[in-house]
Amino acid sequence: MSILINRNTKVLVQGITGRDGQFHTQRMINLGTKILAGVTPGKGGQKIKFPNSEPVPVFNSIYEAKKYFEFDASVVFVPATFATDAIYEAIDENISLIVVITEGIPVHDMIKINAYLKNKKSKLLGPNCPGILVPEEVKIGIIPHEYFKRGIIGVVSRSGTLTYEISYYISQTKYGISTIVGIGGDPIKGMDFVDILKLFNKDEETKVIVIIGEIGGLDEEEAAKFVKRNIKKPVFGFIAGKTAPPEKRMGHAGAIIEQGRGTAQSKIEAFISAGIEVFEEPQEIINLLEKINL
Amino acid sequence: MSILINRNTKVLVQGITGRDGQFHTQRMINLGTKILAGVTPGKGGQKIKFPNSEPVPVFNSIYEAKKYFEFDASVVFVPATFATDAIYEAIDENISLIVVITEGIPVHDMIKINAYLKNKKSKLLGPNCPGILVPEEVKIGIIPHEYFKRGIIGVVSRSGTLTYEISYYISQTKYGISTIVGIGGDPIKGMDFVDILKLFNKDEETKVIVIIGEIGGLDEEEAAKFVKRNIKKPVFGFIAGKTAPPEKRMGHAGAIIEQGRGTAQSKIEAFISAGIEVFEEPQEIINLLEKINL
Amino acid sequence: MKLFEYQAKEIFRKFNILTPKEKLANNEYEAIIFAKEIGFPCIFKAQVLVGGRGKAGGIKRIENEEEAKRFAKEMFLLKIKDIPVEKLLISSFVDIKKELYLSITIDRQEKIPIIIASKEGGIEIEELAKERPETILKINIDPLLGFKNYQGRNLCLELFGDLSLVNQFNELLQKLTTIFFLYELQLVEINPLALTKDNNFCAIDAKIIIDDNSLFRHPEFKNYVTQEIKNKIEEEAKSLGFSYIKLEGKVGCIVNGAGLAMATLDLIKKYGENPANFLDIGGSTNKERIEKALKLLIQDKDIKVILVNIFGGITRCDDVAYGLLSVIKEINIPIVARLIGTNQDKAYEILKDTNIILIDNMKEAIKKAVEIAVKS
Amino acid sequence: MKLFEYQAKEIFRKFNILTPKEKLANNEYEAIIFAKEIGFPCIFKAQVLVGGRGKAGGIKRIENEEEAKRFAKEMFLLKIKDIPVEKLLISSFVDIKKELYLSITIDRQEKIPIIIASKEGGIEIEELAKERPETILKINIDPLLGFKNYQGRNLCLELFGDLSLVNQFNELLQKLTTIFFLYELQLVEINPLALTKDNNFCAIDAKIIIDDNSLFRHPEFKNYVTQEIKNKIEEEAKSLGFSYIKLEGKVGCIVNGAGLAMATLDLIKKYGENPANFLDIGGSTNKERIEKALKLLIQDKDIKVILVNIFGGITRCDDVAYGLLSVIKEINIPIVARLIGTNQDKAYEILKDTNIILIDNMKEAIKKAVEIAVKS
Repeated sequence: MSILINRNTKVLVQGITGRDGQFHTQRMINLGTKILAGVTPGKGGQKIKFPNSEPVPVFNSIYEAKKYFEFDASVVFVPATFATDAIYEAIDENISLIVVITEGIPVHDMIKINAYLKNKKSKLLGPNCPGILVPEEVKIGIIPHEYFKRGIIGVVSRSGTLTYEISYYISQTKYGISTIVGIGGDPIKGMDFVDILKLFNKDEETKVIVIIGEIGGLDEEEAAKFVKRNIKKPVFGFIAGKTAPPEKRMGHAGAIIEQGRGTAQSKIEAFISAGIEVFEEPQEIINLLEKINL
Repeated sequence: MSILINRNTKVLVQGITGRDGQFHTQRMINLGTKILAGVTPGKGGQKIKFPNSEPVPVFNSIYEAKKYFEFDASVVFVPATFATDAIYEAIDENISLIVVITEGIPVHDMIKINAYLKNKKSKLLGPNCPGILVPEEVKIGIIPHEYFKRGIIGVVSRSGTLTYEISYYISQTKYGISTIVGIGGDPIKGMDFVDILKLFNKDEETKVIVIIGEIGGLDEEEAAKFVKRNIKKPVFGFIAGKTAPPEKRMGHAGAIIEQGRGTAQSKIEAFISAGIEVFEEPQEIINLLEKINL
Repeated sequence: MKLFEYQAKEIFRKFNILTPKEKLANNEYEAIIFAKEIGFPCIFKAQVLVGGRGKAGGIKRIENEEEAKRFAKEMFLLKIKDIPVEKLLISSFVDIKKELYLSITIDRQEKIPIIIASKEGGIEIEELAKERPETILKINIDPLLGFKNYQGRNLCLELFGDLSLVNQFNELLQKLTTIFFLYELQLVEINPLALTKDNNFCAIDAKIIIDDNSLFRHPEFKNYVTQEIKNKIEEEAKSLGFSYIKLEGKVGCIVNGAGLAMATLDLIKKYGENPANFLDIGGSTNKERIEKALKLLIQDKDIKVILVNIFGGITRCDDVAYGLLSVIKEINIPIVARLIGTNQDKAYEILKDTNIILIDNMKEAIKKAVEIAVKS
Repeated sequence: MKLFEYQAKEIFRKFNILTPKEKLANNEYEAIIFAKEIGFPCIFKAQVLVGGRGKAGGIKRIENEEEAKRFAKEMFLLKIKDIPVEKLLISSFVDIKKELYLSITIDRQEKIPIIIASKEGGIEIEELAKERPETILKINIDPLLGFKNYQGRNLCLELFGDLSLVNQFNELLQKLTTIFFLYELQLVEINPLALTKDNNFCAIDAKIIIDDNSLFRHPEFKNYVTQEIKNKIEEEAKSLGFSYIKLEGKVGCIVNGAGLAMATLDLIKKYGENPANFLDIGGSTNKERIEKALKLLIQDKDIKVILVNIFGGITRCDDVAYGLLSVIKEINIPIVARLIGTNQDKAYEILKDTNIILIDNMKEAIKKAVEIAVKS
């Protein structure tokens, strides 16, 4: 079993007619994701043709789309200026899982969305995240699925390409990957490391967990606490940003050492004290995995 | 067993130094209510002496009071201009039951408070309500306890003196009263009829339920639906305001027939169709109760 | 507190919601001058705070100066549901493509604000709700988050079938929601909301009701005129802090508590008379308030008997008795008093030598009062 | 975006938060005139966007005209952490009874705004957090409901022991919260917040950081000057939409993705050199952007080698290769390129006859780049 999604997950694409939305919809379909419909306000009524697939209908609103389909998840490719509204629409329409790819959503919007989510059924992944990939089965988002092999390692990460890099090495081992989850690079996001760790912990397919963290915030420290208390499976950890200067945003809005907090050092120490084996180079994960016996 | 409170309930009085707060604190103590402390910002540090009781300490904030005591409930006598803030303070300090006597709280405050309560542990009774009385045991609020006998009838009502009137007749029967709950006369309030009916339905002491409604809103109609579906105990109902002209507030902010909705007729019909026996005069309840065999 | 149309529209204009060009006339001469300024055709609208103004002749389309003169005179002499017309709003004629209904109010059951909209404007919403309920659309507004644009899109799709008007429609909804929350309204209503020939939304009419309980936060409304208080007794009752409503019968009532007061009125009716008023003197009352309540009631010349119904809890019966005692000589109509509860015995002692008819039982007291009224 | 002290204080004054009397001087002559206007003693405060301004001589108390002349000259010649002082804020002297710390920021872990306050003002909060963490008070602000007065009371009790200052303190907190939400801030800080001799709160210093992502909703800040962009390359990178940070080493880097870029820098350091920059060219990049990234980097004369590290997912390696190819002649420093993923083979084919050093493996590529830089 994968976590969060599987081949039966019925997916809606918000912002399907945009360049990125359309491109990645095609790629999701290629892997086998069930894309039932898309929404772009003002462009409803058309159908988008994708090779090797039924045409995907576009609606003006989720409300309209729901007259024809049920959805388990939506993926948001809407530009930052409109993404917050799209997220509220998905929450209010009771979409269970909302994956937000969009980068640049204001922080105040995210704190309000998180407060609003407290008595709602929806789970939010992202924003500014690459989404979820279950190798060789299904994906929601933009993770380049061609490079990853299915298996037993769960990967959770705050970044995109670094995750691909490390997952690429994992895929070269005999183990392969159960699910990759990118929680996103923003300071305020929906699901955190701990939320995903809980799922990996319960998932029977996942035997080993790899956490890919980076500077900024205390999410890795919280993850470490959770691992220490709750997780019996082997956990490996990587932290990016050891050389990052303070008070500078390292590409990700959330990757910043503020007021002396959120350093790589602090996170590495937290990992080590939680029994998480830390590796310093992406490639090292191969050796670490080869040493364990499952 | 009573509902909501009992003799062990530990009570905080918000606005204890005011005229009403002090007067009713004395009366609550007289019946046996455990009043542990009071709060009036700016008047902290003093102790108020009440005959036949330990002096009650006054604090500047619930936060301070909680350093010395634990509370199960608070009762709010704070004037309308400051009551909203007092309610938020009680919610944020995790007081389980908040009974608001104050009349005149703005409607917009109440809709925000209700939204805020959705992911909080507190239950709100009122505002503009007389509170809860468990005859011969305990009360929170202002119900004149001297006139009521303990027994097996649960009474829930939107008004004050009308409730006393009817409960006074009930107390003249052999049955007596398990708990009286006044949910308050405002259009937007905390707990509704249905919330209280659920508690009476589960309460073993309560064998019969009396609902005292009035014009305005659809709370009686909702109550009727709930009774029809869920309640096996005998239920009697009274509706005040049959002669009320439309679009006039009959004393209570919530007692108003608006746009043709909330008439006594509609409520009486709802009661009858739910199998609730409706009585037209307070005194009639005596005969009705004498007819039933328990 | 209900605002007049012209007051509500002043608020609309402050928030750049389009309204017709308008001027407020205080007399017929102003009306004629303003009509010429605004140009013909224009609309004369009587400023009264009751419904059914149109049917009562309170709205007239004015084609020329002659008509302006005639109707300016006529309309200032008009009474609508007993209320004299004291102000006329002179409003420019708007070329309308479509009339809609739009309002924001509070859903009591859900405890949240809702937007109500309909393709069918110009009809009273109560009527529409009865006749074509399927045309009424409702949208929940989160009380903490406010209106969201996607909700406006959904509404727009339902009302117009497409999104071509969505920007101006959402802008209007944003403004209305802002007004609703800022002034803590019970209702803001635009009926009809016009879609003009050039695709703008224009508020042809406007209704705003402010929650009285929130007025302490809105001193800007302190000096707003209102017509809600119809007569001197109601005005005086309000200034005394009593909850008083004038009714049409002969039995004057003084009761403590709104629920008990309503039940008392219901029983008066049941036993064959009509109550003259609703009067709740409140919870913790004293001698002086009873005196004032009595003095208030005797101003109503329709009253043939006064019924005092008190369940003494916080209210003490002896206080009430002293109040009755002190004004008894000024009152030359019969008083039936039923006092029960706190210090009941003292009260009966105080009143035993007066001509006040003392009856313990609520039902019997009411029957007695009705009997006196019927005979009178 | 960080605002200058004088800009932040303009916002404060707009919301009637008390500040010292102040004037902004653009040169030494203005400084002298304004000092005389404001009167002595006054304070000269260098307007720079870096911390530790006081220790670097950027804040001076001026006792008389003579001192004003001397320090006006001196301070405009000052550089604070390499940043020249271009503006001086001339600030009236405030008679202070007590110095406090007050700020509102966002708690990343709790995902809510928090008020941070301390009796100990004037010290940097990081230092205070280390030295006397027990003096730091925190209060959660509900993101949808905002600040509540009782929270201010609680804070007041902790800070002052009683509620004698609660009204002015709550008013200040209300205003700060309004500013925080209205301008969508990451931080608003008053340090020190002075309690004056006449019991008013006065913002002696002011710091405001606006969330860059929200700037599209705040055109009012569009033309605000900022000093955050230190040099031409950073400015150009920003205009190209690259995430670029100048560092102190010799190995120039072009990477797709922030995490991979950080990991690349970490490995350069691990293998014995320092990276010259952080440069994330983003996800779906094309030939032109690679060209621009290369042209940008070669402006940095410290760079001795360029390392290109691409994990091709959405980014296509052949696009990158074409980008490299088109500017290769303009670059006279060695390039080490590691291209893996989408269209990797095509990329290698494109670049095979160039002098770009192609290495498949990330670790080996980094080692090679470091080796070149060390030798240079």
